[in-house]
Amino acid sequence: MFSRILIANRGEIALRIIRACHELGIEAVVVYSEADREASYLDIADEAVCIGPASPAKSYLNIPAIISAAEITDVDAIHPGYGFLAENAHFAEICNECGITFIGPDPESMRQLGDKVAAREIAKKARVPIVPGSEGEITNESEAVKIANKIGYPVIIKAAAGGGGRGMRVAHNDISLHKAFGAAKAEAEAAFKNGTLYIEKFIVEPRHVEVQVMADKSGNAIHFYERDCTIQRRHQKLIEESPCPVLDEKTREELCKSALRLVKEANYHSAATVEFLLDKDKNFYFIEVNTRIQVEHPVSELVTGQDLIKLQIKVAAGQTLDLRQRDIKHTGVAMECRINAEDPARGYAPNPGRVDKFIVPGGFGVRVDTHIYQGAIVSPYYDSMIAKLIVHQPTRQEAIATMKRALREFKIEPIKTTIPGQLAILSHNLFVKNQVDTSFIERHMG
Amino acid sequence: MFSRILIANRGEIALRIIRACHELGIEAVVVYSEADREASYLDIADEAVCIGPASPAKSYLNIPAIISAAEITDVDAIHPGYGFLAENAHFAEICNECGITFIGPDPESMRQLGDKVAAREIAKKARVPIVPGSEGEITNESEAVKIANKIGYPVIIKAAAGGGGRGMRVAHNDISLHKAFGAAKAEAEAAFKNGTLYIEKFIVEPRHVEVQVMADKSGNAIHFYERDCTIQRRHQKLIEESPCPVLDEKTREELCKSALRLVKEANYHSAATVEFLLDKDKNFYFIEVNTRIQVEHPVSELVTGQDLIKLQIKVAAGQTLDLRQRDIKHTGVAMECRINAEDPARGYAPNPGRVDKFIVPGGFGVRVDTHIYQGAIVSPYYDSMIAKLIVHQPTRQEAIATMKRALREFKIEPIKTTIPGQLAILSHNLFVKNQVDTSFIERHMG
Amino acid sequence: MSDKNPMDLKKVKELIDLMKENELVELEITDGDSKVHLKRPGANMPVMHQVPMQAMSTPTASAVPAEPAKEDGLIKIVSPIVGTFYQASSPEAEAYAKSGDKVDADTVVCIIEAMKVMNEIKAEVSGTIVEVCCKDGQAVEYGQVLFKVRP
Amino acid sequence: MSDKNPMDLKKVKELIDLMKENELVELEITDGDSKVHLKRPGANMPVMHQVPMQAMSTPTASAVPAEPAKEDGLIKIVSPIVGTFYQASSPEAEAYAKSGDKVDADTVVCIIEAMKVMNEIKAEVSGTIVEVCCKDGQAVEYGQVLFKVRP
Repeated sequence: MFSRILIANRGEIALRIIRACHELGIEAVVVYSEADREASYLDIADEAVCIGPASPAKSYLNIPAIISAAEITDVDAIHPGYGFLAENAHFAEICNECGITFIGPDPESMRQLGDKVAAREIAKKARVPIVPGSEGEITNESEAVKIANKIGYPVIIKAAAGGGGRGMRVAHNDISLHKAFGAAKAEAEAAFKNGTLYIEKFIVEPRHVEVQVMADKSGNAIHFYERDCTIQRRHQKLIEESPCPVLDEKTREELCKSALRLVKEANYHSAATVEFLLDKDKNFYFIEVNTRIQVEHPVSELVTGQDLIKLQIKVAAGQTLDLRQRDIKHTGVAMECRINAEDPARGYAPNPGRVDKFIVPGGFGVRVDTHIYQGAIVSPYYDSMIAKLIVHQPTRQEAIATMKRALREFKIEPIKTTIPGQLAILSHNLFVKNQVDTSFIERHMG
Repeated sequence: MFSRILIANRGEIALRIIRACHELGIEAVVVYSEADREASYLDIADEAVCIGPASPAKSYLNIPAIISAAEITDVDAIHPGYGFLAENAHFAEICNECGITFIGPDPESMRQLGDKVAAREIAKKARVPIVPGSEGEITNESEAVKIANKIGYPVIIKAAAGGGGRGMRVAHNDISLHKAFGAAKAEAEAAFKNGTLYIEKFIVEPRHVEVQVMADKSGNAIHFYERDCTIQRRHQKLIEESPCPVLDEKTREELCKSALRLVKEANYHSAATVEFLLDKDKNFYFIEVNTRIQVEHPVSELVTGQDLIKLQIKVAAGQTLDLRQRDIKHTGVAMECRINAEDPARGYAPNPGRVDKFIVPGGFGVRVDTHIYQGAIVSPYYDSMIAKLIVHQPTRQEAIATMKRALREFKIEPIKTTIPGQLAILSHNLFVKNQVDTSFIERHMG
Repeated sequence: MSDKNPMDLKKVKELIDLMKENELVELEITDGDSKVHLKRPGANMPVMHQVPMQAMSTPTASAVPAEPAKEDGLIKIVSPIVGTFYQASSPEAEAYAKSGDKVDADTVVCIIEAMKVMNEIKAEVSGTIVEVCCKDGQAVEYGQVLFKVRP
Repeated sequence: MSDKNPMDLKKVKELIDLMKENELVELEITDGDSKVHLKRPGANMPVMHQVPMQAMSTPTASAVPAEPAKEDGLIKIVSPIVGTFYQASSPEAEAYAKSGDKVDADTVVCIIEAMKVMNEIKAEVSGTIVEVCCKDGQAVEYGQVLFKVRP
């Protein structure tokens, strides 16, 4: 097992990983930028190294600085968390070259699954249903139109290297397709230095459902059931829950088994999330694989009682999973709200600043993951998530009740947060009745 | 079901009950003394009524003030929490006379089980093993000596109306018994205005094990397994856990079933804790029943996933338990540390004052129940408990690891707390190896 | 206060008793060029206690209901118990105290019902009622202001 | 009060007894130009915790490493990267900069090794080295002080 791990990240996930390390008896080294000098988790870590100024490019994305920090602190592994360098295959390669274990998949499988076109191929090999669309990239508009007419409108154009919704366009007919194609290409080139596009059937009123998977280096893979992340705003998740409230047991088992087939086909190890779209008729279609631990992983931890970060570290150290699929039981309902320093009343505009009042909710069925404390400063340099509030109850109705009382208890002043928006969603008839799709926020919470 | 409940208590348990009420859709009214005017849970409650000055006798023990508050706020029930009036049968009677439901047992069963001599009789009827001793009260020393010689030394003298260790004396021979008898009688009269004593075999190196029970008004009773509260300092619990780490399945089942037989024999309803001593040979002996919800109830909530306060409110409202015993599953290991504002380095002297820094631990497997916040004042007028830290993990070893990292994370400044003492206990070889008894602290942590 | 000699110990004793009954920690009465200023530690406050002033004063500061409001120099008559406020002994009867009425320490100014018991509340101060702060039948909590009196 | 001498010790003693009996911590009686003011311990308790929390020093404050330290007027040369500090190009070679050496902006003062690359660090300021703050082979983080220079 590792004796020292460097955490190449910040905020709540850095703290989350420190906790897992300490519970495993591993020393935790954190790197930090000058903007995070006052972060309270620096005191909890066994060592903290300043790697640069606030700007992410000069600190948390600064590979030489992070590798140097790993070398001078003599760690044997690096955990990238999520975001920043978590899905940067080049960084993973450098770690390996320097003899430092990258706590994540091999660079090859990261690249392979990171490329949506390649990922579709693997999905097909693994007999995992995919959204009908172009076989591989599309070079010109006329080809796009041909395929669009074959699979039928509406269609969606996506960047092969894309993510977070950038380079995405929906077209409902030939004319709009012509417009969309050029725009998507330009956006993709700007965002990813890669204009490769592909096209697929646009699923109407879908739910976003993803399966949590963990695979070791000996070819064992188990799943931790699904999460429903349908409540999104501009492709940013606001509320996640498990189980998916509209899935029947049979579909659910097929879904989870598909995810396992896919990661095994890719000879994948470490934590992964396999994302699907679920249409009105409960057909699911593979979209993509996230080759990292995700923000919402605690939802699956609460319903299974398994610590995913600890497992991820163990398998990275070469241990074989000591859990069989039958050991992973799903109990009750878990739900997560991401509390962001954003003002719902002002179009979710970021609202950084000093936190003068911070009273965290607690009690039965409540888990809070946060790096913020009273007196902390929410930095404008990084993403605006300041806390994750996760609840666990026997039923969905009780989970919603607990989430609402916990959100009302959560005192964060004077900065504005997403809490009022989330309270509105939790009280919305369609959410309570499970009649939402990924467009819910835009349509009903505008 | 109730529509409004008045909470006749303060601190973390008041907040705990507010949370349960709100999750059940019930309005919560809290009463407070002038010393608690700044408590943050007053804002969370639907209404707050000042009932008197800081002195408990003039506020939280002031029955007329509390009943008046209940009348002017028009509540239909009163939850007494623990301590203060929770086991005051007279108060329960007054509530009932005023047409306000007392959330707890009937005054009769409270009196019956509150009297240790009467409780022993019920235990015998219910075929629950009891510590061999005097049948009923002892009037004079010679009688005491006779019984002591019959059951064999060492023996312990207890006050029939006692609690918290007051009026207790151990005697190892006739001479010490003579001394102990007078002292215990005097202490009992002073503390409880009742000098009635009884005598029983003193169990050497016992563990303190208690069973959590919930009974409805239709005669249904279920248990939530046991808690081990062996780690005590002067009869004050410092660490509680479930399951009891030394119990085999068979003994455990007998223990829990004995507790159920006892409460059924007493026609008891509401929450109760049946306390036992467990000797080295795994024989258990009934000691007493606590006719209230207890400080350590969250330990049982974490291993069973059941909200005991919600259940207690439901059965008080006359609902029959919708849970069968087979629905109550015990999963993993839960452990609680009571964080008190006491200085372990100075004989656990109370250390009240203003809290200038308060950073609460969180993350996987961690639950915190606290009414304290950064800027709050720990009042010198009431008990010194400022937080309950409860962890849940698949194994005891993991639970200890999580508790240790959480205790280290918990920043409370400048007041001194029991945290260093608890960290020392958790690292102690005997605790880790389950080789402790109720004298552990005195013997090894002096 | 020129008519009442401020050095009169009996008077000062009365004021101190008033402070204690109402758990005041400070009392100051100014009248023209005469002034009496008294201070006690917070009610039940262990004097040896090392809790800093701010800490202790937070709960007790709000526990000084009868401290004269500097801006108007008025004394507040506060409720000593939780209950229901009644201005008169019965709906027909006349109010015990109305604005403008002169009262002294023993004047009954209202009734507070608690647990079906009618408790007569005395002014405990002498002066003129300038404001009745509660409505008939209103619920009042401990320490709530009932009347404002000009000494 | 002019008719009664406020310095009348008997009267003052009585007042003190009154204070003690009733645990007053302060007593003040003024009448016209006469005034008695008595205080007992416990009147002024320590007022702590008025300073806002240290945590609130802005996080960028420490991000201005080259700012001359007020107290000594020295300029700090800080590490622009994370790595290992070397005073010389090789164990045999002489140190780039020692205490007392004159340096200017382009003077190489040390080497910091990061990822097997030797990075020459220039003074960026001119003056005299008064202190070498790191040992040869020591690990340094971003912004860590390497040298102190008197301009």
